[in-house]
Amino acid sequence: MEITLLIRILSSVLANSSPLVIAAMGETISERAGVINLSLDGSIMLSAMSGFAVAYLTGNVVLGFLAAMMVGALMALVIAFASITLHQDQVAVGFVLTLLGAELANFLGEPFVRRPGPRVPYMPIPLLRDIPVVGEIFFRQDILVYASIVLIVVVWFWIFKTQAGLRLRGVGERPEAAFARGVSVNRLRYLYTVVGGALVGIAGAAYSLSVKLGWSEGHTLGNGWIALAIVIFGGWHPFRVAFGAYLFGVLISLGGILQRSIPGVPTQVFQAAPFALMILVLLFVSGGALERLLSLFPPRMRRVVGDALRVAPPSALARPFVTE
Amino acid sequence: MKVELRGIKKCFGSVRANDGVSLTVEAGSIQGLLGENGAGKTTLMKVLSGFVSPEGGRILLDGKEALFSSPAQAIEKGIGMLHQDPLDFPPLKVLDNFLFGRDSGFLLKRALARKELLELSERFGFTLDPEAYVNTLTVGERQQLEIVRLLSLGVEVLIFDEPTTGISTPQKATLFATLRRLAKEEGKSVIFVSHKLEEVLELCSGVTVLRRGKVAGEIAMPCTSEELVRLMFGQVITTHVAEEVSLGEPVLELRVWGVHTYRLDLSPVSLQVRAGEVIGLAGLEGSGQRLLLRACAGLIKPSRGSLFLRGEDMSGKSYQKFLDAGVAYLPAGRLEEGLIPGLNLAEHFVLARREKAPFFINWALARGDAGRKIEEFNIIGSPSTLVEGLSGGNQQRALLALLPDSLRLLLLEHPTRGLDVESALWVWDRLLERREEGTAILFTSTDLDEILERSDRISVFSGGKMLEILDASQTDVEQLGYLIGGNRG
Amino acid sequence: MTYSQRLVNLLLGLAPVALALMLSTLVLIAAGAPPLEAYKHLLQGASESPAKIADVLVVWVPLALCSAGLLFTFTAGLWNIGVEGQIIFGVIFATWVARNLYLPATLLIPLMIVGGMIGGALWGLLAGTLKVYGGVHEIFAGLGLNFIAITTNIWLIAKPWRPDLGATMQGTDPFPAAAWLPRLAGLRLSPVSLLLATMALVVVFFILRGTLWGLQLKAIGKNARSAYLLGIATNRHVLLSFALCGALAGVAGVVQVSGVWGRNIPQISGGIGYLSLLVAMLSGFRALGVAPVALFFAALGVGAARLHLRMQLDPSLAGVLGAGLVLSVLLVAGLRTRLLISREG
Amino acid sequence: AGPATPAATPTTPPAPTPAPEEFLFGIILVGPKDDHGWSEAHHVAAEYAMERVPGSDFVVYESLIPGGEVTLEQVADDMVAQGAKLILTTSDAFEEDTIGVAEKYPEIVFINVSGDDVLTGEAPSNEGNFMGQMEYMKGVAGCTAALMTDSGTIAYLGPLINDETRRLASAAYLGARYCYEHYRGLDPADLRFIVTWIGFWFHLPGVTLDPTVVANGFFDEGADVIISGIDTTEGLVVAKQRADEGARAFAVPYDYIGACDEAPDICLGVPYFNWGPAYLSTVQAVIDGTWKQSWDWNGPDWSDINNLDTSHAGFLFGDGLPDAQRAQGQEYISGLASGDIKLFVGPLNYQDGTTYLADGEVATDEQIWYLKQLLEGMEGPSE
Ligand SMILES: Nc1ncnc2c1ncn2[C@@H]1O[C@H](COP(=O)(O)OP(=O)(O)OP(=O)(O)O)[C@@H](O)[C@H]1O
Ligand SMILES: Nc1ncnc2c1ncn2[C@@H]1O[C@H](COP(=O)(O)OP(=O)(O)OP(=O)(O)O)[C@@H](O)[C@H]1O
Ligand SMILES: [Mg+2]
Ligand SMILES: [Mg+2]
Repeated sequence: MEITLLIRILSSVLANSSPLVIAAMGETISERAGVINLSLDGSIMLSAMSGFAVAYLTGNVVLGFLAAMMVGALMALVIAFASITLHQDQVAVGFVLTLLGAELANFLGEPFVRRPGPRVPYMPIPLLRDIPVVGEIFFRQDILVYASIVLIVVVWFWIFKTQAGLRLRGVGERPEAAFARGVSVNRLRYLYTVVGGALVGIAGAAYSLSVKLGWSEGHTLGNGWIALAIVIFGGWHPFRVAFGAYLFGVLISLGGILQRSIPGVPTQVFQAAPFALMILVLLFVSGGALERLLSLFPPRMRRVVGDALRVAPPSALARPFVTE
Repeated sequence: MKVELRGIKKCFGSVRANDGVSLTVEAGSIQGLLGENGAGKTTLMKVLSGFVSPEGGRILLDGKEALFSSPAQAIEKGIGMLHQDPLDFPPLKVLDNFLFGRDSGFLLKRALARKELLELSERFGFTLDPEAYVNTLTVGERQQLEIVRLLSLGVEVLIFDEPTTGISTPQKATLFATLRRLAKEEGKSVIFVSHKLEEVLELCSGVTVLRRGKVAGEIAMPCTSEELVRLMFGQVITTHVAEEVSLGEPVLELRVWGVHTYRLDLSPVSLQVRAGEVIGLAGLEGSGQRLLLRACAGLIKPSRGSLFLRGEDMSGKSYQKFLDAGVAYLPAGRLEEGLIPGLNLAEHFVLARREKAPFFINWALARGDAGRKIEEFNIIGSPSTLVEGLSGGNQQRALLALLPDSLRLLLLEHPTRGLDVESALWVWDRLLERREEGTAILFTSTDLDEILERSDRISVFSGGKMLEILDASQTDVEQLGYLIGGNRG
Repeated sequence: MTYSQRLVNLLLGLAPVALALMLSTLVLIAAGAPPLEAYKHLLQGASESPAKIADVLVVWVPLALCSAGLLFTFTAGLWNIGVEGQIIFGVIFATWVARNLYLPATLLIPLMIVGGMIGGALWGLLAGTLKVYGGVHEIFAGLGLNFIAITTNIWLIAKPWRPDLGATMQGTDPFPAAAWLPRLAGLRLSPVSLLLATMALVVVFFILRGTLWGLQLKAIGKNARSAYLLGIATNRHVLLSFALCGALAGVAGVVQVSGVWGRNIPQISGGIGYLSLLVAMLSGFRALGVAPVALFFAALGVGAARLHLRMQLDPSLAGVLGAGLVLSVLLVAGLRTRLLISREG
Repeated sequence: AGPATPAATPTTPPAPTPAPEEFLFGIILVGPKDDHGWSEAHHVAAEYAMERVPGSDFVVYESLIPGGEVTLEQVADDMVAQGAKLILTTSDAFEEDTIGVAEKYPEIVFINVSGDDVLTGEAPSNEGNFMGQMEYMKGVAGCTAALMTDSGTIAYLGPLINDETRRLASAAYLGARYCYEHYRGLDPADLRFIVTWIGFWFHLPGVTLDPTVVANGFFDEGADVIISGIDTTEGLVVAKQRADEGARAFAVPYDYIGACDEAPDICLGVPYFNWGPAYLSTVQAVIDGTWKQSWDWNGPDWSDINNLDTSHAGFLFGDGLPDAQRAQGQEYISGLASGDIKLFVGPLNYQDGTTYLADGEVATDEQIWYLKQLLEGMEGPSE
């Protein structure tokens, strides 16, 4: 019984975390290119709404995802234009877009509130689904969940194994040097910001068409911020970022069960837990807290442990690139 | 490949960085490019390597006109440049740096590249670890990586912009051997940019001297250094000879005092500095001098030992307490650490005042004070000029003007970096005035000549260790260079 | 300045407004609503009667207070997104005072204001401490603390402060009359709260413009490293700016709880914290700009209620207009510098 | 259902100056009017009243968040300005504000639905309260769940914790126990009844638990029926999703008669409020000038709980309930109607083991209304 419960919960976590994973991967590549897309929360919301609306009106999930992708990409394009071309503060533009996206979603989404609509089809994989434990956790999901897992590997492969990925890293670390080696820095930054935004859009539709079916006011609120924090926690490395997303998934999934199994704790504690955890993980990876933790280790281990835990953002993050 | 530049013109605003400059380099030779600060050397080389598009003039390669508008195109045409601060990716691995910019198809062909990298380094006697991160390499090793990388891209012309700043004497010897080999054995054209005469004399087969954006003259080797100086500055500069200053009470005393940071540990040192004394800190960047300065300023807490300022134990005191005790620290990056872009000069002077200020600012008074300082320090600007609008030299003057009047200990990082000879002289004059008032000075510089000339004593740093404290009159550039490289011979 | 230059400047000044109107008009058309009628209701809903204008001022007060506080943190270069939580902690402290101290209004109300300031300041300090000593970016610290503050307040309302009668989480019992801010006859507007907000704006204006502390804060905002080296205690200043912003947000909370609602309710901050960030941005981070911009946003919010009632349009249209306007301003400002550069270059 | 046109055209034509014979009333909703739950139930009741009283019309304000920028007072001001003579505020979260506006407009009648200010004596004379009696219908909901569970685990998706929600959850539990024992012949001690509270009547992101996640967690824990106690339909949506994936999953939504429409095949039925009759009688009484202040806890019409003209609360069976079980459910309803089956009857203990009702003791209205804890046998926090 206990083991079945565990398997089922892990399977749910995998599914529930898939939008977070997708959004965090999108953000990872745009930040790797040097652009912070702070609008995540609003982008996810607006694309969740648009994705659902289009799928609802056409009855076609794929069209819904396409629409959501376009919305996410468009939001990212605004950020790219404002920051790369106009040199405006990425945080300011991103923050305003966060609010704008949420308000637009609520306004335009009115007619679609709580309508039953189409969903991403469930697609257990024959044979594999019957492998004990592994099959139950990994291979009884919808196509989106498989896609999100593949995405992690693809992003990792792209960043670390391909020439284009090397360029991506270079553009975010030292755009001047990348330029000197024939890379059109700003064009690449546009590209990755928009592609990252498209992924964020897919994450939005993943909520409204798979994980949290339908649309309601503030349907996905807060998840974008968590995705942003996960990217930092993950040190801009796809595997660690994914680990962070699943960690949050576990906590969120357990909220209901914990409320019953830990008596005496106010239920509000579990309600606010994801955001408390968000602060805690950032506290953990950031300079101050980590140094204090490291000082507990014997000096010889400090360096090794520190290298493993310390995260450094791309050096040129949020810094515009101007050619002479 | 024979390189000819004809009548290159480039202006930055009202500054004519290059004003009709011509230059010829024969294949298989090393051509020196000499000039004082701001003469236009780097600009000319950036034009040749595609970073800057000229407003006039032509570039001929083996007699054929070449047109390119980006560094990548220049490399395709066979021209590569090594920048003063190597233009690489410190957070990436050596191998990835080597690969970056080579068209290797969709996937990174690491195995192939590693083989090529190792072969090329072996040919030149370099030891580069492909898996090391570039930010763990010395500047010399980063240069080697760039050389190897450019050669692998088939470059025929190599430009070195002040390659000897920041490397040790043994590394310099290796570099020079490499340059000779590149020219003689591999038949490359090498352009060597410097403002150090002796290097040019030692290495080059011909020298072009720039002054204020124009060619001041061209000389074939051999020649004398007097000729070169005359071409560079238009006159022979008499160097200021430091007056004998009688040293006073001990100002700063370090007792088995060490600093620990994530990147670097400074092993324990003991040192005593007396009022009016000037101590030069020599060493490659990142060897611990900067750490010593920042820790002496109270910005970093030492991990052990104690620090006394005029007999008072300052251990555990805050930076503010150090300021109150008459310590001042001037870092190298002026607009990053020192000045505040977005604020004007008057605001800077208000902020820098150490004595208790009234809660409300009297702006009329503040502007008056600022005006006086501006005059006193010859700053070209007004109280309402934003600091980012000042030129580099004037920013340095402003920083000096911001220092409090009476100081016990002055800690300086590269006080004359980026300044031309005349501005540098002015800066040192002001500093030496302080010294006569009894201020002790600790400074770092990458220019060993400056250290030798200005210091009473010199302490040499290497890899986080303070090796030795030498009497400035008992040593020379040669000895310092070897110590810096970690050799004691 | 030539005539044509002045014209260009005027057009550039109006461009953001036009852009924002264009965006919201498109949105209205997409929603199938007649835009002109919508704007008419928006305008009328905010201005047709003295009572409506008083309503606008009721919203203006907390907005102006929070935006004034944000000028401190923005000047220090900080994104204090946690205003919402700071309002709530002001409310929580003020609620405690109102429920536990049995004093006449002349004592109770000042004590509630002080309590609110302390509550807001502490919550602001927490975000500041996480930033300064924990290295957590203030955006994440503030946002997380907002959610934690809301749930804390909900717990307080549902548990320790639950009314004896009445069942749900609707709010605490109404405060005793002594804890209510006096109102203008027949209106929801309290002259005390108007005075508080105006005073806050004036004080913030003078602190940031004329004092050494204000200048030091500005220095930190422009370049914290240089400021530190000049001897400014950057950490202490940053913490103080968080505390001051929190204190003003706390006052906004007191105004809401004792001037508007008369009791503590779960969603008492009502998004004013986020809105005030837009107000501060749109005002160009100047105290003089905050007053009119906050008025504009307040009118938008109040007018939107009418829009909803008469045209069944979601009030989030006000948010679309407001955020759209700030975005347009950012874009036009960027375009303008670009234009200037390309003209010079 | 085919796609509806997403046009937000006004459902009520603007009525700037009502002619003298016209009667305008206003309703203020806490959620959107098409939430398939609490707010929609009120909206259809307003339409019901409007259709039956010639010359009457209503205006509606949706999604009024208590504490938001827009206050209830502002909305009421506007409705009064439009000529509304009766205003219904449809959440007890509006209690205090309703008193405020009722005092401000003594000539207008205000109804605060589900509040108890009349009972406590706080309400001015122009304010009334009414509420539908939902407890018995929740009992039926619990009964259908017990009839259908295979795993023996029933989950209750609770909103926030208070007297009302505790008694509704407990009523569902009692119904489930009864039917588990009497119709299925199983030991009620083996029945698992788990309750998770999300923290509010509907999902407030970042503030409440996400009901979608909680509902998924229920199924992971082995539940196969979810009884929803919240205003929105996440429980039904997740059950449908699980059923589509081949799992055994059912749901009982809440509040609104049409709630099953979203996923009829897995819907066992819905306990719903039928506010129409109360709205109609109130509108009529105000028009006639006969309206008097009262606190009404309106019960079902036991002769036909689904008579929309007489019954204030009902239970509509869903397509998910097979005929055999439907018959048993019907039998249970008849038992309740005749009084043969008592819902709250001893012996019953509180969750902490203390006695709630002695053996054979039947709970009074007051004992039901102010239920201090969940009952023994239910898993989940009481506070
Ligand atoms: N990007 C730029 N913008 C504005 N002015 C510039 C720029 N680059 C160079 N200059 C100016 O052009 C002049 C020539 O600069 P350049 O860097 O070519 O000198 P240099 O001879 O290399 O000097 P150094 O020995 O200090 O490196 C200087 O006055 C410099 O300030
Ligand atoms: N530019 C800088 N360079 C180095 N360290 C800095 C700089 N700016 C801030 N710090 C760090 O900030 C810390 C103290 O800041 P500050 O003196 O402004 O605050 P404080 O309130 O006095 O802090 P404390 O309570 O720790 O004494 C020091 O530990 C210092 O290392
Ligand atoms: Mg140069
Ligand atoms: Mg201090």
